[in-house]
Amino acid sequence: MTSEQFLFWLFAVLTCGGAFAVVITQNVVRMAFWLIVSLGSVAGLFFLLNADFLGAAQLLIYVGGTVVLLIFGVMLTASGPYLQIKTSPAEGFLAGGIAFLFLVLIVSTVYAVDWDHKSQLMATHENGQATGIGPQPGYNPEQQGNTTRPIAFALLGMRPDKDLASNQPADLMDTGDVDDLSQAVYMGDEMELSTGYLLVFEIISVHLLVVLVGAAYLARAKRRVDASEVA
Amino acid sequence: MGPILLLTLIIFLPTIGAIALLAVPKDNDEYLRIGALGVTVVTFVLTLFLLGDFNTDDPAIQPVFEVIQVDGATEPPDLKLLANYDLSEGKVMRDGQEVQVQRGITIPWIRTWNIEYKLGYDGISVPLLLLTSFISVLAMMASWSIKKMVRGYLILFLLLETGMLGVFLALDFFLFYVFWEVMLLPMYFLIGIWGGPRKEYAAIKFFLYTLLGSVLMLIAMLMFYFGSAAHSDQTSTFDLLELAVIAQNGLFDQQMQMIAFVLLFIGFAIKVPTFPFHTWLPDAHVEAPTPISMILAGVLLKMGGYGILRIAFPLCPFGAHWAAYTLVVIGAFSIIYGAFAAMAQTDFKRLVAYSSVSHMGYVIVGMAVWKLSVDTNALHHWQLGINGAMFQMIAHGVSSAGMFFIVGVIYDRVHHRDLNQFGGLSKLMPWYSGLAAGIFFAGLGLPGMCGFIGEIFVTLSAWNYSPLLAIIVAAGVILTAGYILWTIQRVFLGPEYRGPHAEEITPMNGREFTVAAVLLAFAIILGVYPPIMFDLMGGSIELLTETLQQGLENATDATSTAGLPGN
Amino acid sequence: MFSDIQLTNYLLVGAFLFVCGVVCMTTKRNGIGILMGVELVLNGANINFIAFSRYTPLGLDGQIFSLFVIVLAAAEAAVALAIALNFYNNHLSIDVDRGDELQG
Amino acid sequence: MSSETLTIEEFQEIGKALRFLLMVAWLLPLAGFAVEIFAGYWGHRRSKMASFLAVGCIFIGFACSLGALIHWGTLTRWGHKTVAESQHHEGKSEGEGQTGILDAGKLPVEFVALADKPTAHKDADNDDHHTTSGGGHKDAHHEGEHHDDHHGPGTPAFSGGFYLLGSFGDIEIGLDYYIDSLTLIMFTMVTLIATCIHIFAIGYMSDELVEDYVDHHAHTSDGKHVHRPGRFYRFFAFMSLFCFSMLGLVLAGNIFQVFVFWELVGICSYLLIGFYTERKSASTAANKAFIMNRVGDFGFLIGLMVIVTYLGTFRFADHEVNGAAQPGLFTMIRGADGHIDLDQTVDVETGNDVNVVLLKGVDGETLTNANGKNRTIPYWLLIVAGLGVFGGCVGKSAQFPLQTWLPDAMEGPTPVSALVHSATMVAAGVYLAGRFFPMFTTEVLLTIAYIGCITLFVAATIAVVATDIKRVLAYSTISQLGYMMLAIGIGGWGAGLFHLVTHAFFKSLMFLASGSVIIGCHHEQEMPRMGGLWRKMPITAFTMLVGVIAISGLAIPGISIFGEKIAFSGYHSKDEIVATALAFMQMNEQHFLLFLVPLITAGITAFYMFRLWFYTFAGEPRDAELHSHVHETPWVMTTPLIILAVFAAGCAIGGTHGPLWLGLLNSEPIGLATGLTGQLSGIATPSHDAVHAVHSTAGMYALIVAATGAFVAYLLYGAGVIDPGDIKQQFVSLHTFLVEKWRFDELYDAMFVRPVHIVASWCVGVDRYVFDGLIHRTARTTIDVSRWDRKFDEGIIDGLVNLVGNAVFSAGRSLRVVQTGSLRQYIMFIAVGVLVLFVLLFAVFPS
Repeated sequence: MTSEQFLFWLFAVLTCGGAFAVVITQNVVRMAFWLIVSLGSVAGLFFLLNADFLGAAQLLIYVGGTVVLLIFGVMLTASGPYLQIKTSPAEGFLAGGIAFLFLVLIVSTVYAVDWDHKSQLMATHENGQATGIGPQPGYNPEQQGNTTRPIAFALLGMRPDKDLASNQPADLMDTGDVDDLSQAVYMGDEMELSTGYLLVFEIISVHLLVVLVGAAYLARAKRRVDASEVA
Repeated sequence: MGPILLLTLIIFLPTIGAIALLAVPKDNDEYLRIGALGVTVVTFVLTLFLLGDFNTDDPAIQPVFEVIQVDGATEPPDLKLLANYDLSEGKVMRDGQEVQVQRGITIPWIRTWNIEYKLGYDGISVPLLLLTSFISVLAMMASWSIKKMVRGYLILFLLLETGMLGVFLALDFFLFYVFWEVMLLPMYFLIGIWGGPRKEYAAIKFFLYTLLGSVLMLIAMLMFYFGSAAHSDQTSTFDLLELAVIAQNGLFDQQMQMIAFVLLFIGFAIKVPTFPFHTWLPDAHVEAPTPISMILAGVLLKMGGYGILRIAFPLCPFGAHWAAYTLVVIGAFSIIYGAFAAMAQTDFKRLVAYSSVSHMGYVIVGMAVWKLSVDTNALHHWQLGINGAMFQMIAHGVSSAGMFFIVGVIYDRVHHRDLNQFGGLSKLMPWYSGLAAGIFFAGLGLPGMCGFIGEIFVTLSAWNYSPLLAIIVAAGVILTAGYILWTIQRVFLGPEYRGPHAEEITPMNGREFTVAAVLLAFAIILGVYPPIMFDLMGGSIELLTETLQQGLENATDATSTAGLPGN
Repeated sequence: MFSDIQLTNYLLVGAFLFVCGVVCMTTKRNGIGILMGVELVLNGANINFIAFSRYTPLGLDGQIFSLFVIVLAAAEAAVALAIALNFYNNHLSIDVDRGDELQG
Repeated sequence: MSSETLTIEEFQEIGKALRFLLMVAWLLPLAGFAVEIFAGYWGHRRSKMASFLAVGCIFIGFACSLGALIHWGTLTRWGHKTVAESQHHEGKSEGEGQTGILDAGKLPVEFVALADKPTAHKDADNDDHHTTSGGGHKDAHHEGEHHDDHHGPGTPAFSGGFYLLGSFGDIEIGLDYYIDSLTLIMFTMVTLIATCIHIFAIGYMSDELVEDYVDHHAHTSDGKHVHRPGRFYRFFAFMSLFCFSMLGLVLAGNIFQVFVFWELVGICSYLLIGFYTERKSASTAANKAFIMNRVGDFGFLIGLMVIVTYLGTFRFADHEVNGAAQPGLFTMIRGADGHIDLDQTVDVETGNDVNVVLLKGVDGETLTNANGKNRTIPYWLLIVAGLGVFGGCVGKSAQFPLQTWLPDAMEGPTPVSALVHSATMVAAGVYLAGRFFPMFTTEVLLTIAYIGCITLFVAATIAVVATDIKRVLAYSTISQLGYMMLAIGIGGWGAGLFHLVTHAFFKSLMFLASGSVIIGCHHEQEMPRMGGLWRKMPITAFTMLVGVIAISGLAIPGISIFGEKIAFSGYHSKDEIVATALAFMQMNEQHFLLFLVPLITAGITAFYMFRLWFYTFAGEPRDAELHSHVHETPWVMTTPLIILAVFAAGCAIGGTHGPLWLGLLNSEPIGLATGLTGQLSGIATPSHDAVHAVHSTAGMYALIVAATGAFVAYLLYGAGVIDPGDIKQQFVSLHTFLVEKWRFDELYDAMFVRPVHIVASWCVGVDRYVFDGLIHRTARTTIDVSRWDRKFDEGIIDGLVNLVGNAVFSAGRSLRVVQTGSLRQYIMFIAVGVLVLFVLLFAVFPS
């Protein structure tokens, strides 16, 4: 059992266990705690998958932000008896049954697919011809490691990982030399450039801003409207 | 101003004005009226510009564009307005060189069906355009008597003017049809809202009659559209000039020409109106407010005649010749019938309405006296007839508008139109009576006034076609004199006024005087010096008759060579 | 099973997380609980994205997608919290079963 | 032939001068009208300016006309000079044509250069005037000894154009002029009489010079007299307009233009008859006049239609169209020698042989069509054209059967009756018949003669019993016009127009005198209330007597002073008519009535005219009250009477040797001097020689008959030997019949007026019940159909749709329970839904 395997199983169990605990726990505050466990483990899984930037983001945003936000919510809305609101057992069983069937469906799907074959097909399709590089044509984090820079480029509209990785020597990609990149971009005619995510990024940014404004508006303290006053 | 802009502006300036009026608050009646009057005046001035651009030496459609074709180019050629050119042997020459030209403004409109925004004018439409914008100005001046919902009235009035001007300028059958219908709706409301006691009845009657005509015209239009596909170098076309060329070459078969002509003629005859289709006219006239009666009599009726000359004849020369005798019979009968009916009226306005039926009968007679003959003189007589008919249209536009205005002036004062309850107005309203007598004499066909020239020329042309019918037409002069003089006697002469509201009879005001005096002045000018009109339209009419004669001969030849069953 | 860590393993974890989230959403009457269920579902999806990014030619796109998901989840959390507060203000309770005004 | 000639240039110069002078005379009254009608309204009601202006205009017109006549007379030696034949034999060179046109271009109005031909059968030259062969073209060997100084073709007519109303191919319709001696004499006569009448009217109409005029003949419904502002100015404006129209008619160079002014004089007559608009009788009479004239014009119009259809032009004279010389009407029909060329051709439609007239060109050649065939007009259509145009003359000159309007027209002021309804407008019919003479075939001429014959007799008989002084004169006018028509119809062209001129003078004189009487008697017109007026108004009485003698044709036989008979103008002219009639009867014996009736009527004329004079002026006053107020009229009215009396007495001085007769003969249509013979009818008109031969015989007959008539009148009314009342009693039914004017009015009312109104009401009925009924029935049917349609729609279509709707609605209701509103259940549904979808997917696509 390699460390990778170990860590995977560790984080997998924590993740699943945390999630399951969230489901079965009745107290909201505890649910929040288990959620932290689960999400934190997910971040671990991200690191395992060489998605270092994502892992960090997961920790920062989810564990550090969202869950805190949730707890705030709990505290702002909690009033004694309502900390625990129970559902009927019948509902629980029904939900459990459906969830089980759902799980079966997904798991069976996962096993039904020949992922390697699919990957090969995808790679072939991507480059327009069979490259013959092998079964792992994807983004190879072991070779390339740090994902922050490519993600940043992608968000700014460039895709050095796609446009260069498969056609250019890897060291060029490693250096990340701007001049070379620009050369690559200007190589132009025969090479079709992949599009980045600049527009999406902008939309998301604006979206976030709107959401923040909206949330502040919604959550602002306001006078309760009495039915009598309305009448 | 380029011709495209000028023609478009002439048509749509009233529409723009109508939209602008929407922006004026509702209650400023006086400003609204002055604004609308301004719009009509500017439109009239624009038509005068058009008259200035009009080249009387060129009988065919204007404006003329030179086609500048670059050799071997596939793109559509450039068009350049041709200002100075001369005509010899039917060719357009400039600096001694023949140039390829396109006549009329052509802008694709609905490409799918090959419909064009095609405008143009020739000697037949220019006088009518002038008449339309001129009568519109005067009718607008007469609109001061409208007190109800002034803004709506003015807007509809202006829309109506757009429709009328469009009809006289359109050279695409579809576009023509559109304008024809555009005119219909405002008229319906103008009668139906601002009319007299039976306005709803009159409005719906007018609407249904005219709509029936439109439907028949629509059928004929589609016949030509689909019939043209086989002969036009491109696809089916609504282009009246192209269709006329096809007809001139005798390519529409006789059967189709006959059917289409009957459809078109009924469509236009309803508008004219001629004898069996005329009963909408008295009701519409009687119920319509005065300015609308002026427009109806002055312009709308002319569209029927114009349609016959512009569409029915050129598109089916064979059919026209085949039906000519019927047309003359209808026209002659209308003259007599209208005069008789006018004589029996006790309603002043109804009398004038029936006189319109009578006078418009001359128009039909004059157009239809087409005798196929190797003698060139026969064609000259036909030209005399068509010229007379066209002049009669203009003259009737002036005189009948005047007559309706005269009726309106007295109606505004005494609120009744019973001929037996007038009398003695010459003493109470001297200027009014003088102008009215003048205008009525113009309608009577007194020499030196406009009505005479049209009637007499038509009558003179009729003998060559059929002596019997000519005699019937000529007999109209007696009846006309009878009912008009009798009317003058009952209304203006006599010792005293016999009807109600005697105390409200006041002399004409300045505005009313202006309208009547201008109409009378034009009636006299046209009557004394008719060449001002004949110079405009003579060439075009000559070309028309020659083209039609050719079309008839070609259509007849096609039968004899192909061995098709003729009639 | 403990041999090499394959794509499948991650997918199974994601699947479980997803199902847990669904169950959480259906069983919790507390609005905050439902929100937590949503987070679980999103995380399940995120795991799948990253796994595909690692093991298939999807490449960096997977990561970027999950980045967007995280951002959107944060936004969603903020809005949801605001909704929850409003809900609480209106019903003096966070029990979603009370909010059945839309019942047909 | 004539030794004296004019060069083309001289001829042109004369033409220009005449044209200018006559245009001034013609257009001045129009300008006067325009000024008077406007200025008069704004001016002061008591101002006489309008009358001075009108008199001034017409007097200048008279001066111009007289000047033109003298100018023409001196330069052409009273029409004896011919125009020199051009030395350019091939005369129509481009240059000359251009010159003519250029000269024309300098004139103030648009002027169409017309082809010029000195004589029809000679070569053409170009200038702006045309000479027609119509005027004074006579063959030398038919010259009678009484005008042996009149040799060869005289001065041709001057013609040209003012402007075109329209031109259509070869058909040109415009305003032209045609000036020959007849035109000039008519101009002078009309303007002279008009001047006198205008001056007279200043006095006659002076009671209109008030702000508040009381019309004693018009009553309001409450029985009061009508009060109105005076309309002095309007009277003179209308009179000026009339003068313009009448002169235009005379000047007209084509038959269409004649028609134009024909209508204009008609409307002026209408306006003047109906001058007292408040009187119902006046406006009705005006309507009647105009409408009856229109009936005649209907015929005129038919004539015009035939002419334009077959001859293609309206112009009397040869002219030029599009640069080519075209023959005028007279040339086409009569050619150079006055003969109609007949031919036979096969009618295309019926296959019968028809007689046609070959049309002749300017050089006497037969005209051909574009396809080489001869241009012809069927002979019967030429008759139709002639009869049609004559129909217009019948209406205008109040000939049988359209004579009834003229007596009613006496509703107008008396100067109007004098000018319009005796001297000028009604004579225009005769003038036109004379002007258009070459176009009449002998059949038409015979019709004209008989119409004139009937008219003169009928009108004279009615005049015998009329008691209204103006009506007697009106019937007398009709009767005299009948004489003129008769004369023209029997080929006495000169006699007819001679009588036209003399009659104009003495009849206008008598009308003015009667007007003077009316004013003197304070608007009393009934003769039975007068009597003995000559003492109170001597000038009027004696000038009237001059007129009476003139119209009766009395003369002192056997005595002559300076070679002249002692006779007034009427004697000469009537004498000439009777002589022509006698000669005609000798040639065409079956038409003896055409001599007997006018001869007898000459006696009746003398009788009723003297009856009028005796009744009015002689004897004792029958109404002392009236008589005591009678006074002689002021000088402004008596002066014109005296002037006219002089002309009535002396205008025909010299008779058939006198200047008037010879001047008129100068324009006589060719061929008449030798007599015309109808090729188909066989009717012949007498030549000048034949007429001259019977002249003294006829004169004797006429004189005896007239003297008898006058004597009988003296017995009855002057001396009082026989009581007219007794005679009336003897013939009471005849008297009643005559008083009722032969019952023409009643007949026409029953025959035309009422049927027209009945037909008119039928037309309205057809409109209302047939057409509108049809439409209303259609509308009702449509509404019924739409009702059924509505039921069908509501019952079946809507039923089906509602069914579907209801089903959907109830399904929705039942599905409503699913919508629990519970968030968690929705999530459950989603999950279950996904599951089900997948299961279905697998079931459908098992992979």
